[in-house]
Amino acid sequence: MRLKNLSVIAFVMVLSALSLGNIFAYGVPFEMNLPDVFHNLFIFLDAVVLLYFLWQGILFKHSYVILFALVQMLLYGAVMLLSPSVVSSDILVDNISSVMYLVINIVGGIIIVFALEYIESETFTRVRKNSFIAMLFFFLAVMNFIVSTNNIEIFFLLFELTTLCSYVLIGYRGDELSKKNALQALWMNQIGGVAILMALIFSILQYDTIYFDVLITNSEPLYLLPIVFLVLAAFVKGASIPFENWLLGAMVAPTPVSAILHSATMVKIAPFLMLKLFPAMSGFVSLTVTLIGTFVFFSASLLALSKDYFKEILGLSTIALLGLMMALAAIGTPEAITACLVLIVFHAISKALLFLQAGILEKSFHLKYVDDIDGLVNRSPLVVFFIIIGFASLTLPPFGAFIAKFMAIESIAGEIHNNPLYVFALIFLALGSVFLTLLYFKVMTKLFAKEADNKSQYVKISKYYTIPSFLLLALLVIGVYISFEREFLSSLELVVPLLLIAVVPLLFATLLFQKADRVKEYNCGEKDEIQLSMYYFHMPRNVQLTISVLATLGMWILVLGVLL
Amino acid sequence: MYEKYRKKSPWILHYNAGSCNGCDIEILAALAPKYDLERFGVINTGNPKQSDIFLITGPVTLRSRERIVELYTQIPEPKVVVAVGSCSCTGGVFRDMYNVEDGVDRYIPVDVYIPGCAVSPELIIDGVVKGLDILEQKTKEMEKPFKLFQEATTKDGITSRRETPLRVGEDNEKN
Amino acid sequence: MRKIEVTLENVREEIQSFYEYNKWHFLTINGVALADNILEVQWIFSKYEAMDEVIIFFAHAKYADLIPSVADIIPSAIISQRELVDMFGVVVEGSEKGLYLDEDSLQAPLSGCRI
Amino acid sequence: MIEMLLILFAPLIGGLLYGFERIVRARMQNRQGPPLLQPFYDMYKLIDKQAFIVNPYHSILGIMHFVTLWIVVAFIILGQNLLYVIFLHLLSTIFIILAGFSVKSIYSHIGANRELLAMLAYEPILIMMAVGFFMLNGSFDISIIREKEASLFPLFLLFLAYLTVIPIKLKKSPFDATEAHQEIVGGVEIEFSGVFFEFLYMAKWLEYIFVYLLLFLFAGNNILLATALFLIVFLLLNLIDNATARIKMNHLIKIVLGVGITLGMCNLLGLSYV
Amino acid sequence: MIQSLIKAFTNLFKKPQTIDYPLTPIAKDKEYRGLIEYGEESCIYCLKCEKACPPGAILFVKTENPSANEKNKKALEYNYNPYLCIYCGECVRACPKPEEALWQSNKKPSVATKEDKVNDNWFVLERLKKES
Amino acid sequence: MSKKTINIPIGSQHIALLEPVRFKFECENEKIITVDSDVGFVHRGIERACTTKFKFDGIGYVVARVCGLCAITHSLSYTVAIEKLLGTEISVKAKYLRILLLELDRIHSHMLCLSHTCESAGFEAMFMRIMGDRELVMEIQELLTGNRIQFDYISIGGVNRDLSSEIAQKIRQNLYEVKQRALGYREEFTNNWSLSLKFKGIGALSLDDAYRFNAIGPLARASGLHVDVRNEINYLPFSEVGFVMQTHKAGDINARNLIRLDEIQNSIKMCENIVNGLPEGDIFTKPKGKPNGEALVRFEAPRGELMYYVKGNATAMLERVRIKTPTFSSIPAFSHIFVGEDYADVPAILASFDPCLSCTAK
Ligand code: SF4
Ligand code: SF4
Ligand code: SF4
Ligand code: SF4
Ligand code: SF4
Ligand code: SF4
Ligand code: SF4
Ligand code: SF4
Repeated sequence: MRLKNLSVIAFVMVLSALSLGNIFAYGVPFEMNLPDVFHNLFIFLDAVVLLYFLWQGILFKHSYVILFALVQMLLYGAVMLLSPSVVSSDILVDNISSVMYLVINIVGGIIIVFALEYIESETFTRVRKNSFIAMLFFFLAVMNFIVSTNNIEIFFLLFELTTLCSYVLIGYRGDELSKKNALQALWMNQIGGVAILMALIFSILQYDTIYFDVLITNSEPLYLLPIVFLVLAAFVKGASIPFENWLLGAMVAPTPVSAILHSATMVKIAPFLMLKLFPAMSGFVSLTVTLIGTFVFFSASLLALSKDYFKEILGLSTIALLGLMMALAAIGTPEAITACLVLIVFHAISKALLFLQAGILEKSFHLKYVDDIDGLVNRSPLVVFFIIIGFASLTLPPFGAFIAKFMAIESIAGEIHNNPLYVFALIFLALGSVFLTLLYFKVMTKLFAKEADNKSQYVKISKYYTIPSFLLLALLVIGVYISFEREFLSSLELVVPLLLIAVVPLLFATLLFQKADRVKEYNCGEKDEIQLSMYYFHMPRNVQLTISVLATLGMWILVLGVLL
Repeated sequence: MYEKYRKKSPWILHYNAGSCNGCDIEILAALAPKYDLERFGVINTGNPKQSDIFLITGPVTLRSRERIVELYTQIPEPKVVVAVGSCSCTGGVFRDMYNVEDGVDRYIPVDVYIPGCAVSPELIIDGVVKGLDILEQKTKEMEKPFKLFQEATTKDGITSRRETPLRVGEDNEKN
Repeated sequence: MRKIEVTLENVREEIQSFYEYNKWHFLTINGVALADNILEVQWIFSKYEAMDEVIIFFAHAKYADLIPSVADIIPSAIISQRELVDMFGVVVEGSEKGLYLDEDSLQAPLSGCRI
Repeated sequence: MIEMLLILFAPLIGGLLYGFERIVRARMQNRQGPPLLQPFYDMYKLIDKQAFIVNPYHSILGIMHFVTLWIVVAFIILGQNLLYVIFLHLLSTIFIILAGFSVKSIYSHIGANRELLAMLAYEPILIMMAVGFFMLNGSFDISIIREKEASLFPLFLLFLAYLTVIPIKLKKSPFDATEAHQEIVGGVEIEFSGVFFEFLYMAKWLEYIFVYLLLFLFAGNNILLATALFLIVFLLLNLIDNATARIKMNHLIKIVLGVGITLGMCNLLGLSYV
Repeated sequence: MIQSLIKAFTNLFKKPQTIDYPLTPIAKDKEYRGLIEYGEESCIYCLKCEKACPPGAILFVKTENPSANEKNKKALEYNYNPYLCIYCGECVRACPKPEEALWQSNKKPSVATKEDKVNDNWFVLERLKKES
Repeated sequence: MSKKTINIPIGSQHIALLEPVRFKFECENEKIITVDSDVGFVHRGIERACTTKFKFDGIGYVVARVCGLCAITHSLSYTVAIEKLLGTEISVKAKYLRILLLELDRIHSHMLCLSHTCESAGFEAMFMRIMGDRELVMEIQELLTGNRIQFDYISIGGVNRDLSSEIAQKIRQNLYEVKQRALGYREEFTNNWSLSLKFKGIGALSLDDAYRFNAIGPLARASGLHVDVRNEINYLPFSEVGFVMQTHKAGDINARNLIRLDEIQNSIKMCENIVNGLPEGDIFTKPKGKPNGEALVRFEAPRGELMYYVKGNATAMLERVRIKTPTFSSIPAFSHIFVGEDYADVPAILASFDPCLSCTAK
């Protein structure tokens, strides 16, 4: 093992340990202020980043990028001119941040370990390979910072930095398509930046502050513009429909990038922001966000049904679940918040696991499309096992995602009394979760479809690939154990069925299988080969359009509603 | 101990091995209200794996022989094969034609032969009832189909596909 | 029943000029084994809504002759041609064997060299 | 104790119900029909048949389907959380779908596919139904729902929506496209035989119990109403089964989802205003 | 659909159309074309029936101990295979002495089992016939 | 991207088929793109046997076994062809009796097809209902001919049995009953919501395609093509007994069902006319001589035009018997109709063609 690898692994371990330590050590919120030097530094950095964006826009002649960079500069200038008077601490670590640390460092760390081997098999120069790993670490740092900050200005900077990271990483391969998608990600994410700046301006104008906690505690139900703009920023980062394209485009990047940026961690900024903001939401905002969130959940799952590129399916299902997380956060009952957190954690683990498998499929089997993966059982039972666990953990009990969905229904059901419009959220949720199940099983069954005769093609998979997967698996198990401890479901409800479902069939199997004879499948008495292929669902373009229009409409309603 | 239930729940599979449809529609008629085979617990499953009684009509054309054997082996033991109609018993009017093989029992062991052209639904019921008794006595031993293709043209020393067709009464006829 | 003699060479033109798809109904192609290894091939048509108007085009062929296909004029003739191939062992343009007969069946059962 | 016995005998009761239904169906079709105990004869016979397996996963998944379904029924009888019961039921369906996909048989695959699509149609309705009960009784617990007043009238539209689900689950016309004997020879069950088919066969009986137990929830603590509901629905179901053809999957989804969601939504909206 | 619903409902209370067949036997019409029966005494051994029979379900085969009928000069024995017969009645129409030597009864044939060797035994007869 | 189509086979053994035939549908999801069929499972070699194994006067019984469903049409066509060659003139009464049985056969065959179509559409109750009512027709057929399916009623020179007055009475009774029931089916086929989803607009054949693919029988008449051999022949007096051609426009399954229902009504009327106005006379004229020359005879079987070509050479053995059967000519049209339909509709579409492969492959 090379020194670099060792040090990377050690570093990841340290990070993980720290984040774990954080959860146990500091129970209470931790606050801190940064010296003024830093603030000046941040302003400088902001300027540099925005200029860089502008430069890139000019370089690649991309009008949106230029436009948004300019708009941001203008707005940022405006922010600089205003000087708020109410101050608070710059750094604030609360429980939610602690959970986010865990996700970012442990899951992100594992993905970096995976990336070590992945990037080795690419054809880049050594420097570029190393800088790739470095970029990932840089990104972890930004993420850690972003969940700790309480200052919206700093938040803006970090937000822009994540945009920068994704821009660089998506364009990492340097080909035509990567460049195009990177620019797309860039301009879309800049909309988020614009939204944050707007939020800043309104916040300063109305509440005279740039701090989250002050803003939230002081906000009046009648003047929620800053909150709404922050929410919009969250939607952009969460790649909610209609902003989903940048995340889907991001799939051209090396798989660890997809995993770390676009599924497991970065997009989690969106629900995180929501979690921060929910106390300030009025009934209207919370309802609208919930509706938009569940709508996104529903429609992204629907759209995913028509896809056959494995990573794209994963991406869309991420978008869907992010929608759900944001909706849950917006509801804001304790139950919903728990559900949201559980979902964040489990989703990160499961998606990371799945993305790692996507990477393995790509590297070891040269597969990208789900249509081609049939009979994988014979070639690598381990990968299939991981994929199945990954999907199962997103749908089935006893895994957290299931529990979260379960609790989501409960909390939305509880809200209907307050506002009947939550019925729609419920319907979206119900339909969406069925679509998602459909989606997962559509892919999963493909794995099962056995090609009986190519046993010989068994493929050995590198340890670097399997160990991270095993680690994630372990995390899943720990998660299940914790949710068990917390008694989300009674033990009768969980243990008995699990035991019975697992044991009884095996018992029968062992008793009966010795006596059983093997037969071929029924084929109308014929003997020829059967050609199987997957059912696929074609979404007409106008459905996609309608969905985008509806989602955009929802956001406009959000803004306009608050304005009125 | 379960044997006695076999005869109460015969599920059938029907295959037409080249018949003229006459017997097949009579099987349908036997399922219809007037004769209602379901009284005996018969279900027409259409799936060999869930069947007990194999109803075959037709004299077995060359193209259907493999299918018969294939379906036969897919029926789990104990099973009963019923040849429905004269042409599946012995070839009937098609006996000796070049593309048929004189009855189902050239290929698989037949337990019950139902004569008639076309068999009447009553006879089908008779045959199925007879088959049920046989089913009860059967063991779960595998019964092998006799032959697959043309490999052997003789069974029990008897040639089935004769080189020259037997023409009854042709010899002294000159009109 | 009217019989019109044609030759294998001109049968396609004859039928092409004669056949109007919404006036004439194509029945089938028939083969009759004549003596001396000659095969009479018949293309049979009847007229819609007319009393008993049947027209048979027929041509005499040797078994080795290539029989032209009329499938492009009459799409439903394909299956009759395949039958002809099976039953008489002749060659019809673009028609393969095996509609009814398997490899180990009696081949060309209706051909002239029978019994 | 009674509960335990009920759980234990649930499949048997389902079997009797199934046997009875076969007689009713036969009589509706003007014929005599099989004896009442026919399902049990079938069961004994199936035990005795030679066991065939296509591949081990397939058979195990079939058994898992049965076991899960039994647990579902047990949970309903024990009065557990309704939402959880619905999810577990989903799980049991998923097992059978996986089984369907695990063999290399086209009919099995189509059947499993259709099963997935059907799930899409009825699952939202079940969830909405559970939410309806929740809004009315303040809890998802079946034991609580059963102690409360009958909720048939406040939840009448949901009850109607649920009526569209029943034929799908019990594989009855017009919504039996998942089984569709004439098209796909039984769909997912096609490759099961002997003892293994027996599990599927008994799972069918449990499906009856499941459906009717959920139906009883509408009657709350009113046993008379429960009986009446059962009789009416049973009769209605069979009448409709005998008066309709099987409709296609896309129609099924459109009709069930469209009707079900509209009804359910109206019902929930109505409830929230009360 | 309404009509079907009503029909299904009223059928519930009607006596089913089903005939409980093995228990209540169905009387066959006297014109029913059932088994071919043979009166050995009246037969004149013209073998017309054998020739007329399309599937060859009647075979007159030489036997060691022929019947006492003096018309039976070639010592033939009448053999009839109801499992081959197609019940067309052509033999009876061909017979010069219908209703005495050969007639079509309205009895339905009986089902056979493996032990009866309906096919194999007939092959033996056919071979004998061909050899003679 | 990989291939997205699936191959769905139907047959040779399949529950929706009574006969061995094999279709392979290449489908996208469940939508059919191409069809491949194998129809040769039932080939027995009857045409050859008719010229080598049987003498001309017994062939009527053999060709009846080409198919059990329109056995009567087969023996009739053959017999008429031989009668043409022999120059036998049969009595008027025999002609009427022949039509009677022909039309009875059409009624029962159409009822079978309707019931089978319903069964294939998953409407078991309707299947049972029609099959139950069909027994009324089967009963009179058995009374008239002595057998339910293979009638063996027609012989060269006439028919084998006379129609007694009791049987005539029974026929009147039962047919009246069937007529009423058939009206009920019509109501069901037009008004049942689930059946209209299954049948209306499904499996349609346009008039132009009907012409192009030479469709025949109910299949063609449902598309509006005026083709019915009963209208084009004069060996039997169809128009005298009240034959009226039935046509429809839509060309879909529903139209085919309605055509069959209309034809049932028309056939019942014909049968009633025959039974009521049966002339006196012999039923059998003894034919003389041996067939010599060529004859081509067409008849309208329940499924469409049946053609016999018979060539004799003045001996007891014929030179050629050519059987062109309805389903055989329809196969190109069938394959054309399937394309673009849902696999879920295949059994019903197939049953609505009322295919009969036992005569297709002979
Ligand atoms: S026995 Fe007769 S009626 Fe039955 S299938 Fe054979 S030929 Fe047809
Ligand atoms: S009865 Fe007539 S046909 Fe028969 S043997 Fe005597 S003479 Fe010949
Ligand atoms: S009834 Fe027909 S088949 Fe039977 S023995 Fe007589 S001629 Fe032969
Ligand atoms: S035709 Fe009559 S008399 Fe002549 S052999 Fe036969 S049974 Fe005897
Ligand atoms: S009842 Fe209908 S679907 Fe079933 S096997 Fe018979 S013909 Fe086929
Ligand atoms: S009766 Fe018919 S089958 Fe018999 S010998 Fe004469 S022609 Fe041949
Ligand atoms: S068309 Fe069908 S029913 Fe008529 S003879 Fe041919 S196979 Fe038989
Ligand atoms: S006519 Fe053909 S398709 Fe119709 S029921 Fe008979 S065998 Fe089946």
